[in-house]
Amino acid sequence: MSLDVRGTVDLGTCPQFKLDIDAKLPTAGITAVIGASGCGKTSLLRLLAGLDRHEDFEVEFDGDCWQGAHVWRPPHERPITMVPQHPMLFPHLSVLGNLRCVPGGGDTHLAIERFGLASLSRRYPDRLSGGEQQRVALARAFLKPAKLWMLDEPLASLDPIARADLAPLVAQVCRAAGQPVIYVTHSLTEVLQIADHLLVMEGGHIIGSGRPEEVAAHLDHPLSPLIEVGTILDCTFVRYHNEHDLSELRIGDAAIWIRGNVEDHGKMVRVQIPARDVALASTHPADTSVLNVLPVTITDLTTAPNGDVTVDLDCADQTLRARITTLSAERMRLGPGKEIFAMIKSVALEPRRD
Amino acid sequence: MSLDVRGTVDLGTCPQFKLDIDAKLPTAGITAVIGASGCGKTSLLRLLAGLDRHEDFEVEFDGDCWQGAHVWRPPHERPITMVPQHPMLFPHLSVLGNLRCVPGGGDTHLAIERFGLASLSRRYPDRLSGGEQQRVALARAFLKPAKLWMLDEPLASLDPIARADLAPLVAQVCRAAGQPVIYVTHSLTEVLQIADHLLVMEGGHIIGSGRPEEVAAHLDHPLSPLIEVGTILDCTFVRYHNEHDLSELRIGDAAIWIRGNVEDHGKMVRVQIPARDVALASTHPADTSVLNVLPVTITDLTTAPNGDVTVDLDCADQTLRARITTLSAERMRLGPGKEIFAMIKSVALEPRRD
Amino acid sequence: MNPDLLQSLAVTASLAAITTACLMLLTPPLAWWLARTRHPVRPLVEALVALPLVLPPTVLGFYLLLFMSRDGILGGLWHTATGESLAFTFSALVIGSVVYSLPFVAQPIAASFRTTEPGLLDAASVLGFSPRQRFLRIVLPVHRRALLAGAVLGFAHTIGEFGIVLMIGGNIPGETRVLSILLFDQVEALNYASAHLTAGILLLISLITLTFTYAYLRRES
Amino acid sequence: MNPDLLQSLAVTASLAAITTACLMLLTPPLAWWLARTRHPVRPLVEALVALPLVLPPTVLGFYLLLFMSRDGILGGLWHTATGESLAFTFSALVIGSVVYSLPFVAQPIAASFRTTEPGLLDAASVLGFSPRQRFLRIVLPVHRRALLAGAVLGFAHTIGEFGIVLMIGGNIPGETRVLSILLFDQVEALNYASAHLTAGILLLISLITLTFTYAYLRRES
Amino acid sequence: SEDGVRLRVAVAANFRAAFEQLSRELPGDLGVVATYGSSGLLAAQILQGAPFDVFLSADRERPLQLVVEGVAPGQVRPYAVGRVALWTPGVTADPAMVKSKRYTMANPELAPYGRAARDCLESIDLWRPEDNPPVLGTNVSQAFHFVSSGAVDLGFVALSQLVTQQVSEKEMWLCPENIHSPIEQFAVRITDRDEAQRLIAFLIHPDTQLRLAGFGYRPIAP
Ligand SMILES: Nc1ncnc2c1ncn2[C@@H]1O[C@H](COP(=O)(O)OP(=O)(O)OP(=O)(O)O)[C@@H](O)[C@H]1O
Ligand SMILES: Nc1ncnc2c1ncn2[C@@H]1O[C@H](COP(=O)(O)OP(=O)(O)OP(=O)(O)O)[C@@H](O)[C@H]1O
Ligand SMILES: [Mg+2]
Ligand SMILES: [Mg+2]
Repeated sequence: MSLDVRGTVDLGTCPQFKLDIDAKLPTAGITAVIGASGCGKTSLLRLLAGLDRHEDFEVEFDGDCWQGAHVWRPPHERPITMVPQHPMLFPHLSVLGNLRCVPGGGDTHLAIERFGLASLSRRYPDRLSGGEQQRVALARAFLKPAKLWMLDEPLASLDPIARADLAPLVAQVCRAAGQPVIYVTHSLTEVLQIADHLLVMEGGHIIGSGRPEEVAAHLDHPLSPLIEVGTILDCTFVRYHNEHDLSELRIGDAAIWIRGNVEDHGKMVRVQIPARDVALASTHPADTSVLNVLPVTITDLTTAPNGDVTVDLDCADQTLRARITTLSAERMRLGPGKEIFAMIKSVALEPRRD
Repeated sequence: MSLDVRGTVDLGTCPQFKLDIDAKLPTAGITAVIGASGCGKTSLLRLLAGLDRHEDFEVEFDGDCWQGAHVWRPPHERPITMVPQHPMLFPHLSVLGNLRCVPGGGDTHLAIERFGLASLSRRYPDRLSGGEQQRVALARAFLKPAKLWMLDEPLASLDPIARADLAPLVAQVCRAAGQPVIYVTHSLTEVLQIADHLLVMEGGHIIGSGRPEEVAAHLDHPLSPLIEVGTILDCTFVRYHNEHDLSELRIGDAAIWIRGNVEDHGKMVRVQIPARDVALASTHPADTSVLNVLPVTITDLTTAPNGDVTVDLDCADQTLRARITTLSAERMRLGPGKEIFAMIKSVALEPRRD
Repeated sequence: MNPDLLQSLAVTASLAAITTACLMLLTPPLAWWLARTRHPVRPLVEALVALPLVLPPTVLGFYLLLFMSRDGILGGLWHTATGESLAFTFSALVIGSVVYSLPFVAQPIAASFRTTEPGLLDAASVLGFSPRQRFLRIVLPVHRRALLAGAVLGFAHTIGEFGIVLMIGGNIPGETRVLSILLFDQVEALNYASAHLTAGILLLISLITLTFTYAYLRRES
Repeated sequence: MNPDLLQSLAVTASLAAITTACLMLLTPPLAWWLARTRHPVRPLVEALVALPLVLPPTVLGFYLLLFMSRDGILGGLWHTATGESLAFTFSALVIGSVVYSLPFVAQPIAASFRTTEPGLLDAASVLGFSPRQRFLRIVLPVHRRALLAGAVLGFAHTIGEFGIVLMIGGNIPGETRVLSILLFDQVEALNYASAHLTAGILLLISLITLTFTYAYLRRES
Repeated sequence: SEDGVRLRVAVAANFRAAFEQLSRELPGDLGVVATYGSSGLLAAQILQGAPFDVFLSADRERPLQLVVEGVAPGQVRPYAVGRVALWTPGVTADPAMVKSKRYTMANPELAPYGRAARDCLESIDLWRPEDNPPVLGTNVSQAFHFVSSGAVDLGFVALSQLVTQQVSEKEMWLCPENIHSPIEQFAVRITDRDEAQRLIAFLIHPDTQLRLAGFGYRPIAP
């Protein structure tokens, strides 16, 4: 499968804005698209959906040309589905009506159950809260059989509580899609837990593309410091300790404890560790509340623009990253090759849900 | 000075919503108002401003009745100013025009300089980015002489980068107001750095009011876990170490290092410490990257709903709070009265800007 | 009530009903085109549609008369097709009324169509609605209130129309003599008592329909 | 061009200009009230304003004539005040035209006013604008395009008005004989050549104003 | 339908009252449906094919033009002579009032009653449109409204209108026929129907003509 997008288009707006893209987009798993407001994220999705007609742009999906020099396939004939920023429910139809109206849509009963809409099904959109509306929009988009999923900041219009409430459902929908998902968002925490791939856009260009942690580490962009991704470690699940509500994992010879039960994540658990939550110690610190102490070897030291030092560490052949002050780095006399210990509070750890 | 608000009003919406308040609002410093969407925050501000006419509500400011049984002072006669969620610039006026149109407004040149609008002054609102527009709205509101300032989520409509850009300016405006400020927001990090007082609303009621850390600690509300306020320590400023970009502070006999120069904060610096960033050690940990190690005495241990343990610590007669796992608590055999050490990474520390 | 009045009332009512029905078939697609197109010819079409608003009805009636007479294009075609002449028939009145009331129906509908949230149509597109399905299943039901308002206005306006009917309908009792013409006749015949009655009926119908429509429209919004 | 035509053109132009000026003073406050009030009487007022849309102009003209004649309320007052009679003067025409064109001006303006972002007015309030300042300094300039559209429509409509003028203006050359009346005279006299010329001028004026207005309005928005 | 056999007659508005009365006295097999209106408009409509059988005009030119245009097969025939009168409601009539008072008349360019009124004023040297222009009605019915509604004080109207409204003789001044062109009203057949012929014959029959005085017309010269 492949998704090729190629072309330049002047959106004719003022100040002038040009979308200029030549990329093969990932066609497996979940691709997060981030970038400052107005960088062209929505424009890119609209292009893929065929909502804006720019024929000098070429889009080819799975060997199928959706648009090109003399080809134009209108949006309703593309095998896509999309969840927009605002729910855009049809105001004249009830929740049930909104679900049923999808041409060739799947089983509405299933969707109602899955998205917890049973009690809302007779209500009209103007009687739903923002979060409920977005939930219906997700269910509706889910009903359409599609080969490419797109989400354009589906949680952006919600308040923090509603957002926290809905985020797991969105993540679950994305994973369950079983099709490539392109997920545009401003909220990094929202997407980094589930993204396999990160696209960073700026001024109509794609300026970064790859695994989230790599992109974040190597991109000089105002968003980079906000991408608190740190690193992701692949760990083996050992067992869940019910009495402390902690899961015990293992990386190399060291134990890693994380909060909650991650048994259902499978044998391998990916743990996301923000760089600022990693402290370093020259000797094994005894008798502290820090549960996770990993023996590591320094591979690299770099100074970040804000004066902090980023320390790249080798941990059982995986990379872990720490952010510390220059004073600490000096005092500890850190240098490449030195063998030290990384301390990570377990309350700071998040399993990646994928 | 006093600000008394008293009354019940049915907004006549469906589902029914009642604002029911009987409170003396703080009239000094900055009061943050938080609460879920639809809890009545905007309604409260509109009431104070006189934008919605509900005469059975009483509002008395500084001994002056703004509205009551037979009194009604229209909004343009109240000594208030307000920054709304959306900039609401007058579209037919340039930036300069928007500033100049304020009846009895202050010096526009000063405002232009202060809010960095010089290069925008001839532009029209539809040619400004969201952040620029909000900047003009702040400048405009600032021009009006007022005894009560109100901000209704002034940053909510901006994307994260623009928000990060503007937040310091908003904070600075609030501090410079020299008048009581009521600041409604969803974003806790935005306001907790500057608020002296926190009001929590739910379903039209004020359910919590007081110093932010106290409210957060004692309120059982979906927002409480989001209020990552931890604790605030009052420290004495010692000096700024230019070579490491660190400020050295002192609390009791211990040193505290925080990033950046906080010299201009005055002799006393308030440092905000999220509970999850505090780790504990039974013995003084040597040779780690953790710069801040404070000798403390345990005063209390409580188990949070999510299974973590919150440890209240006495630190030179101030309270510090740590969040650790039950496993750590058991291993370290923590109990009230035990003397231990608190470790805080300096990159995690934020000076409170007030 | 005298038989003249009853007869005119019947003619008026059926004219208004048929005209409104024709308008409601014609205008929604036209209004949708007007609301959406960026074709440079749109302002001209818009002006043409609005022309009956500003043209004296007698001018319009005069040209429609020329157009529908046996030597006129439409009248000729009609004659070839049906073997009958078009002018001065009820059908001619319907055509004239449709032209005359067009802006009253098309303008509010187009104005409402213009407010269509584009995101709603985009959402429908990506859900697989064809343009035709979007129009029939989203646009029309969403703007049902504007459609109703247009229909009521068109109906009321057809009831009140005079100049055109006078020109192209003649004044044939039971066929083309509508209420407004009857009123004109009564005034001409100095029959003021009857004239006041007829005018009163017209006024009442108009005022009641308008008041209820406006009250309904505002209550809903 | 013959002098009759020129004279009528002049009368028409000044009638349309003065009527439009009066309307532009009257309607914005009325439209603002209509757009904002929740008074239960509003639908009725709205219907009254809209009445000229649906009432036959001759009915309206007839009652206006009774109203403005020396025995009528307004005519009597006018006579007392000025010592002259009102009916069949240019002033009477202006009053009639204002009444008749009112909905054409008030409706688009009210529709535009209704779209006023309430937050804009609230922002003005808390900045210290009194209600009057808000109307004059925010509402009017923000809706200047709707005001223009209303003015153009009112102007064009006054140029085309016929039934009312016929009733209350008489047909006095140089004073109350406007183009539409001249045209009617020409049709009556079976003088089709002149009629076509007059109708052509009317058509051209209307079409050009409307086309340009619509083109301008859309270009700006 | 029944209307298919009934005769359709276009009647000048000023002749309405007379025709309504007379049509009731028609022979039983001669049913008519009348449409009243201004002669000019009726003529214009007939030119465009309006389905009338007979046209009773208020003048001579329009029926003639229908004949010239080939629309009317028949010849034009006078059926009544109108009388023009100055009506001064509430006061005793005096033609000198037109010097100072606002007055009305039908448009002399269009309507025979207007032409007659102007001729009359010219003959008695009171025609001063520059000093006191009359309010012109498109036809004589309009002129009558202007007066009857009180909008103007006086006006030249048709005697037939005054008779129908039973206006007292004091309030009217009848223009002498010798000082104005005659207001001869002409009829013309539009279709070849036999009944059309019979209607016109009925109208110009001396017995009918004798009754015209009662409606404010003078019989046609035999
Ligand atoms: N319909 C439009 N009208 C005017 N300008 C547009 C339109 N669509 C896009 N633009 C312009 O194109 C650029 C890209 O817009 P786009 O909506 O794709 O950005 P985005 O990355 O989705 O931003 P956001 O995060 O705010 O949604 C912007 O500069 C915008 O001004
Ligand atoms: N103009 C209005 N029309 C309808 N409902 C309203 C209106 N104003 C307020 N409400 C209702 O009153 C309640 C409180 O609204 P309010 O805007 O004060 O909440 P809020 O706390 O400011 O929420 P948010 O964080 O979303 O801005 C809501 O339930 C809302 O539905
Ligand atoms: Mg976007
Ligand atoms: Mg709010």
